[in-house]
Amino acid sequence: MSEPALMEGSAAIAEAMVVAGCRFFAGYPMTPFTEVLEGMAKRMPAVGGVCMNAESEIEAIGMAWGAAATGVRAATGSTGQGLALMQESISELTLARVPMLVINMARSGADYFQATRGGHGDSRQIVLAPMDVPEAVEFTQLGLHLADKYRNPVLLYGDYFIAHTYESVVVERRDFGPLPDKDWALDGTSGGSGRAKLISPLGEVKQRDDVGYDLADHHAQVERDLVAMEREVEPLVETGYTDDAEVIIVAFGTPGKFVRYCVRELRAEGVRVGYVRPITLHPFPSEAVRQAALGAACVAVYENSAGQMVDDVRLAVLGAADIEFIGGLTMDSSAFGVGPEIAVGPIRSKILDVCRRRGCVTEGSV
Amino acid sequence: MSEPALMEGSAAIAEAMVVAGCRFFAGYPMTPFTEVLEGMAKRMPAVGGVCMNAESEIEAIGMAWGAAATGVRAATGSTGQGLALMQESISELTLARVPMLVINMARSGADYFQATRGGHGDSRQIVLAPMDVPEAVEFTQLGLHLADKYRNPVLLYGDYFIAHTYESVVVERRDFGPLPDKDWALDGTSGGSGRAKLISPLGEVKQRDDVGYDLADHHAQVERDLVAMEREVEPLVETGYTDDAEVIIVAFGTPGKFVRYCVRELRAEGVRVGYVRPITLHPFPSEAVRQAALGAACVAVYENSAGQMVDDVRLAVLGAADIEFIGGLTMDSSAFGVGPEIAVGPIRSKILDVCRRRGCVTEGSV
Amino acid sequence: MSNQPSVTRGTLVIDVDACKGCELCIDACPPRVLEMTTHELNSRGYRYPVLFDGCTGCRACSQICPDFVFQVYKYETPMVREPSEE
Amino acid sequence: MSNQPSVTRGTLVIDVDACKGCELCIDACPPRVLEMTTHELNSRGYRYPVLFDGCTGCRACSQICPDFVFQVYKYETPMVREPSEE
Amino acid sequence: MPAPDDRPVIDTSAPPEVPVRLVDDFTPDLIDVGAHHLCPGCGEPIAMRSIMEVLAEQGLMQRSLAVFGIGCYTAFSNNLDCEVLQALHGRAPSLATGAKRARPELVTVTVQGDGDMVNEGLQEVLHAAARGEAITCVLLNNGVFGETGGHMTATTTLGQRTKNTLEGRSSAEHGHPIQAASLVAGLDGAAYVARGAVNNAGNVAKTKRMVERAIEVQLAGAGFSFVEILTMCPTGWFIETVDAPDYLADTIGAVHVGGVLKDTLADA
Amino acid sequence: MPAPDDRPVIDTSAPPEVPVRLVDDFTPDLIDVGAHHLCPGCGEPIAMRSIMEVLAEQGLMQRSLAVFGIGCYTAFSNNLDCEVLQALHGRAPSLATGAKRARPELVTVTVQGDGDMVNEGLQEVLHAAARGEAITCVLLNNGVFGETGGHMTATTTLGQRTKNTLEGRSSAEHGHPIQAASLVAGLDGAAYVARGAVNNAGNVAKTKRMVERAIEVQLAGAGFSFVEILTMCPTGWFIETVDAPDYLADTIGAVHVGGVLKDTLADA
Amino acid sequence: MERSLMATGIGGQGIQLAAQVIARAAIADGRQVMMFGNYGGMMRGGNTDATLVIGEGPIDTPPVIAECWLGVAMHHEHLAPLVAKLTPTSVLFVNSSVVDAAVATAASVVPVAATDLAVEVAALVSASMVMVGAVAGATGLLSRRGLEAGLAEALPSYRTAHHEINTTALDAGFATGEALRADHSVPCAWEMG
Amino acid sequence: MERSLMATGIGGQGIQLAAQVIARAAIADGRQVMMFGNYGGMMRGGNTDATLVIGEGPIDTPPVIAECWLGVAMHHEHLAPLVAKLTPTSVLFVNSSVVDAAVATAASVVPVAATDLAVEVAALVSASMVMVGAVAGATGLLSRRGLEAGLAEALPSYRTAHHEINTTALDAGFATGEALRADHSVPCAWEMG
Ligand SMILES: Cc1ncc(C[n+]2csc(CCOP(=O)(O)OP(=O)(O)O)c2C)c(N)n1
Ligand SMILES: Cc1ncc(C[n+]2csc(CCOP(=O)(O)OP(=O)(O)O)c2C)c(N)n1
Ligand code: SF4
Ligand code: SF4
Ligand code: SF4
Ligand code: SF4
Ligand code: SF4
Ligand code: SF4
Ligand SMILES: [Mg+2]
Ligand SMILES: [Mg+2]
Repeated sequence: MSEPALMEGSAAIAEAMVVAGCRFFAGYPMTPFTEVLEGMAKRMPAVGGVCMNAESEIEAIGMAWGAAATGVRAATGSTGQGLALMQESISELTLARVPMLVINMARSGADYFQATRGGHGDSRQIVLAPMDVPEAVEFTQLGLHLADKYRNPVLLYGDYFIAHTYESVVVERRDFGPLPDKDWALDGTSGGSGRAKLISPLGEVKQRDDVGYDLADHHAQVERDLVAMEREVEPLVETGYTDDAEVIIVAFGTPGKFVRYCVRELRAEGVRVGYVRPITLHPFPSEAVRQAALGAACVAVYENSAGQMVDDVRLAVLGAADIEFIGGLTMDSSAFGVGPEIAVGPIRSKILDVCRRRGCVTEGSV
Repeated sequence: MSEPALMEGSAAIAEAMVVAGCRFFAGYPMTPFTEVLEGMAKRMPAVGGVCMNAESEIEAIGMAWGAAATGVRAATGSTGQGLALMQESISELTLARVPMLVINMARSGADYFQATRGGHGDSRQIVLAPMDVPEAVEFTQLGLHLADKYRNPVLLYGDYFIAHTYESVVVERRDFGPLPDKDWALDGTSGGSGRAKLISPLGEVKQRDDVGYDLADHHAQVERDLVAMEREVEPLVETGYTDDAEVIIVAFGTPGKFVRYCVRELRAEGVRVGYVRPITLHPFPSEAVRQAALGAACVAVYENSAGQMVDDVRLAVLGAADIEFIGGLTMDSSAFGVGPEIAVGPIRSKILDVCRRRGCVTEGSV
Repeated sequence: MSNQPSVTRGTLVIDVDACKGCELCIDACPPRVLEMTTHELNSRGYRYPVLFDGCTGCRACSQICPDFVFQVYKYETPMVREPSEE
Repeated sequence: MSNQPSVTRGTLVIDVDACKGCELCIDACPPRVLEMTTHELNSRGYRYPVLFDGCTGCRACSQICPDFVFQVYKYETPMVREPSEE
Repeated sequence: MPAPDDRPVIDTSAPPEVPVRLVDDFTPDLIDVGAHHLCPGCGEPIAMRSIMEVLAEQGLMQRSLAVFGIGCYTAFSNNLDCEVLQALHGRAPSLATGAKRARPELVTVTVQGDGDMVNEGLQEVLHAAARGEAITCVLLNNGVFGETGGHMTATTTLGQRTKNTLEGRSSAEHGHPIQAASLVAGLDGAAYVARGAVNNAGNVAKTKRMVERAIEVQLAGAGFSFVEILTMCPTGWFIETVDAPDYLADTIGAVHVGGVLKDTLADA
Repeated sequence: MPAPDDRPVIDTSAPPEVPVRLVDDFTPDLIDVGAHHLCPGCGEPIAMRSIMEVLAEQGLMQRSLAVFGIGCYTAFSNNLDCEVLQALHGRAPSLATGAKRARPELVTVTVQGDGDMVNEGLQEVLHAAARGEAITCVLLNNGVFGETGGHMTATTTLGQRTKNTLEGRSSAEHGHPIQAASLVAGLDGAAYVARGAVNNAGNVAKTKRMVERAIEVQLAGAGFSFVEILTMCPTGWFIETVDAPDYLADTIGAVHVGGVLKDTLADA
Repeated sequence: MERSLMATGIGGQGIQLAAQVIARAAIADGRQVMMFGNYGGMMRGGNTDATLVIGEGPIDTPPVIAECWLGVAMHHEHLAPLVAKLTPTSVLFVNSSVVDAAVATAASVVPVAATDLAVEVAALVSASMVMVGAVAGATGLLSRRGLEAGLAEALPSYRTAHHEINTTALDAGFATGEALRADHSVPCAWEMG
Repeated sequence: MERSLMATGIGGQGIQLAAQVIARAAIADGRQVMMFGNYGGMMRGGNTDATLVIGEGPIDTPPVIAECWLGVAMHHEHLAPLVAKLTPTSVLFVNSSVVDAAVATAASVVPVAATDLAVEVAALVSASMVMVGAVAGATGLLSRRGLEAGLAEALPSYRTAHHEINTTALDAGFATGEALRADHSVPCAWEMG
């Protein structure tokens, strides 16, 4: 599909999975993830894939786990609470080295901690946070690629906006380079060979003497792999006007798009403000944030939450500039929809406020 | 019971719950939480309480939720994976404002992130980390007290050592001051009054017009309460030799006890090293860590994990001193037991190593 | 029906604005004395039921109405209306 | 039993050191030709079964042994031992 | 049928002036606020009314606890004048268990939908039933996730069209419906199990008697009691409100057949 | 019985020199390493042997997948020469579902204990059964959480003493046991359901035939197949290994009665 | 040039479908669109609204518009968020069958008896289609041909039974709108080519 | 004075029970104890070990001891962690029925045929009790009266059936130990009062 078409974000994400070769999906309805599931239920049969209306989130991720273990590109997802239920599995998928895309459709921005540090143990996953539908289409595909590359789950951090915004998008297969063979995938054929395959969070080496699983060994190996992954993955980030900015605004996801819009407006009006939009939430683009902060007087963080990513920003900046949190949780009465503060007006005035306090609004401008 | 008796940590925790008036417990076996459950199964009937052999972790926390909502002191618990399964409930208990003690018996120290930032949304809980059985007895009781005080779950972060160490302890009821009445507790009697009580994560105000729940309102209220709680709770911490230390070692829980032992030994040998042992992991004793760091050249963090609390240490120190991570995951082949590195010898030499590199080992000493 | 004297044992209060126009009450009423308006809409834009003679006070309507639109009364003395009255 | 000629249709290889001494094989053996040692222990400190004449090669022991101690063979020609041989 | 205009419309704006007796109020005593956002023709408020009526009529207003699941009916958890404990999706039976064990004098009733109970939390209700918890669990079964938009649940009948089984549920692809009440009835701890419906006034009355009986069983300490209630969901079924009662009878009602499945108190 | 000393002990250290035919090897083809850390007298390895024998004998060595739960039997998940997918506690049926749907040619067998399947993951297996997944689920039922130390599970029979029901399971306090196979048999998607045991050689043979049949049903695409196998757990039962087979028959076997509960392929 | 719209109502009133029709009609007319639908997922019948930006070129603004050129109020509940986005030059179409047309707002108000008209010509449920037709007819925002294409695309397959009703409603609305256009308080959406 | 001990074996060998008996016996003897049992929870029959510190006053060391005064090896599997904690002055008791008594270690080795003795006088399962008795008898670490009290307290209620077997085993071990005491390579636990 190379003609732009009007697609709802959820449908576009589903379509992106299709073109990226995802052929197994399982999910359980929960706003704003529901429509992704509907999209997959509609698309999978047509392309010879499977979409399971799983009976719960835990069963959904279990099904995707089973499918992924056979080498099929597989995905699941949910929103905050449903993802909480999947946490045990997400962490253990890292230990089992099973690739998977997990569509994390947050209701607000307040699931950052869960997405980046939610699991038990030391397991960690790459988290990609698009800001709009076209980016969601790209990062859905990238997520599937990275999952396969590192044999690890990848989270796509979307939100209510991305789920429900219709935009004209082109959904085309993206090529992110070659991938290693899935020689570990289960298909039954290695049975009886003396080297039958095993996929297990307890270890991947078949016992050859009688010691059983050695979890110490296995955890150490996985830890090495994670460190290698975190070193290898180039953190993705978008920056704007950071060179001479006195105030830097950091925001991710859809709020990052609002911030970018406001910062551009304010720049046009002569305010010395810039922005950094982390795209990989893990690994966090600390270097880019730190570079942007170095010349600035203040780094202000906007999040639709009580402040979660702000910790990662502080860890990146480490005192090199003042940090202010200018976000806050905003939601409508149903907790699904759009809060009154997530709009150009309120965000602009919060940014302007910091800028005024930091003296980077020239008299007469704005 | 005021005579010291030899008790296994798990049994002591159970006994501490008993004397603190906990009368409902539900759990599902998982090493090293299992013995706490066994202890409660043995003790509850004798004191007129209830211990449920719940069929799963999710059901366990649900049962405790129901009991706690009726005003009974209630507790549950598990270990890393089981707690991951309980995450949805833990976060939502904060929104429902239901007090509960959650016994978080970690298999290693690697569940720090999950314990302090594991849930969805902005919900957070107080986390108490004892270093040995006597402290476990005290903080179990404090945990039940704080849960009632703030109508919020509290996590007691224990580990394999605390579960399985037998020590001579005195388990006596501790008084932490008065508590507000549980006038919110459900007992049926408010039915038909026009003001029947409601306990719900969606809001606690009964609908008086036809707008339904206002979650925006409710979340804002809970957030205010959490901020107040975090401001009010005095972070607990133990420090030693920090005044003139050139190197500060930060460690929590049982590893904190090892570190204290080693630091004392090294002090006796003339090494200018000190320690900080955070006891409340949330709220984190940032001020104490920062104060200790100010005069030091280096703050070294020891954890039995790939490094999780180290983030909180960095956030506390914010560049005021160098941070080194000297821990690492160590476990035995079963992943339950004790890894080779968690012992006085290896920990001492790691500490000594930093001290040498930082030049605070005087020639001839050690 | 209209040629016999109609006995009315019950009556209703209808909270018209609470109605969402689902029409479940219409079929539920055994003597079929409820009918939906055809043109009038309530303040929420829904058609709603009106009552004709012959209610028995059986509570079928109030028991089935999902929107709690009905209050049902029974007359201490049944009302009888002759067909000529029409 | 010992007064009749004993026919032995099968035999075993017993991996003595794999045995954990549970004795499930003893009751399982239809002709009861397996018995536990009374004094000898294997390298893990467990008593273990020994075989006497009369095995039928029925596989009951190998099918029930939780520790995979047995290999069962059938003689191409059954072995007959006269009672006098004892 | 005579045209409405040839008969006088009765004034129903206020109670009549002549002596009358109120036989049914807008809402029963334990429903505080009748207004709600559920769809026109939804069967759930009807079931809710029955449950609350039973509690009030049996004089249990001041010792009852309703534990709610998450579904459209959740809208009622803050509309009631009965004490309410709101559970997470699927978890009501465990919360009810904890509450009941902690305060055995509480008459404890859960209200869950089919998505909540038979999908997300199937094992919760089965475990509670096997344990013989002295609670009453009510299943509002409409064969769909109403709230999230009408998707298939574990009770959806074969051939039923839902948002994500657009060609109708096929056993090959989506499996067979679970008959919740039958499953529960098979467990030893379950003392009373029945299935009713609210698609017409007669069924509403029958269902109410089932709820009554379930509460009696709970009060008698005889074990776990369970009432499944088939409810209309015209929105999730994508049909007109007036067609919903018959649709219920013809589709889900034909598979999830009504009646009392088990009553050990009566049998004993 | 004659004293052992008056009869010659046969040399069993090596195969005999005369012509023989190997009729049973130490382990079947699909068990790679026989040594394991399970307790003396444990019934689980016996069941494991049967399952692996069936797969090998039916010529499925190169198209089989075993999905393991978490319990003592997990020790086998890396001892086999059959492809293995290790699940988290309770989740094996979902993993098996995903694997089977993704590769329908795989003969997929789950192995779970009673704690794993009937406690933690009860709804997983029921949902899979209702869906009629073309997989075979095997339940190793010993009525306890063997691995964590012998605590009560949802299948523990009344009166049975476990680590946390020291006075024996009482229905009033701990509820009634769940008869897993019966529950599964009640679901429409379940095509074959049987319950066997490994407490004596006869039962081992019968049980093996049940596993055989279950695999046949799976291969025939007739639906979900299920074999419950009662296994000894002398450690968790706190009894001697030699007493365990009778204890099994007298306690859990008396409640969880053996036999074929359902076979739609035969019925059809 | 970009035109931003916002429509509000209560759940089940077809706001989302109306927005779909507008969006797809605009695309059929050769324009580009960003549309954002906001509907409570947990409570039935909660508030629902939709915002649209229609432009002659690519659209790069965030999904919540700061102010709107044209508003549509189908119901008086949840009107506040819409009113907040109106400027003195905005125009507000109200469903005068339900909403008091005398809404206090800076913008000029255009009453359309959408519900009445819907009941009259088609069915109650198609009130929002009447309104879409009226907006198009009055402002020229969407062509009549565009509307037809938009409706065809927007109706989910399981709702095609409703196609006829909706077409009738759209047409009736369009006619009403065109009649309104005579009144000069209704602005013209695009420079006429 | 503090005496640190470590005992290792494989699961099911009664290491934890042995440690319990020692700990409770020491308390009965009026001393204080910290004891730490390490047993794999997931795999049956995995390694298991226990460390104890017995002191005349309160004990403030962490639960994993750095080195041990006395070691007990019931099985040759998982011996390494124990060997690592032995110093040249440590003494190592080995179950010579199972473990090759010639274990290479800096410490002096005391062989006790615990399993053989257990089978002989009581039952296989009580080998560890034999060993506890032998350690007590040889070193004077625990009194005979203390051992009895310790066993009574340590046996879980569902295991009291085993009481007699264990007492017999303890006694046999104690006697063996006392005999060993003649041999001067066995150190004395406490200064004799
Ligand atoms: C853990 C979790 N998963 C998913 C949801 C989303 N959700 C809310 S209501 C609902 C469906 C409810 O269906 P049912 O119980 O049948 O009630 P109905 O809406 O049909 O009345 C779902 C899936 C949730 N709230 N929590
Ligand atoms: C989520 C989770 N909860 C608890 C455990 C701990 N656990 C491991 S095995 C087991 C019991 C297994 O019992 P069962 O399945 O009956 O197997 P058995 O040991 O009896 O063979 C438990 C509770 C776990 N691994 N994961
Ligand atoms: S049943 Fe109630 S809501 Fe439905 S039409 Fe009748 S009065 Fe209105
Ligand atoms: S009370 Fe009965 S007779 Fe009267 S209107 Fe209602 S349903 Fe009809
Ligand atoms: S059944 Fe096996 S393990 Fe048990 S005694 Fe016989 S040979 Fe040994
Ligand atoms: S093969 Fe049969 S007869 Fe021979 S020893 Fe084994 S059980 Fe006994
Ligand atoms: S979606 Fe269905 S269940 Fe939900 S309120 Fe509407 S009709 Fe009722
Ligand atoms: S505890 Fe029971 S199930 Fe586990 S290995 Fe031992 S005997 Fe087998
Ligand atoms: Mg439903
Ligand atoms: Mg078991």
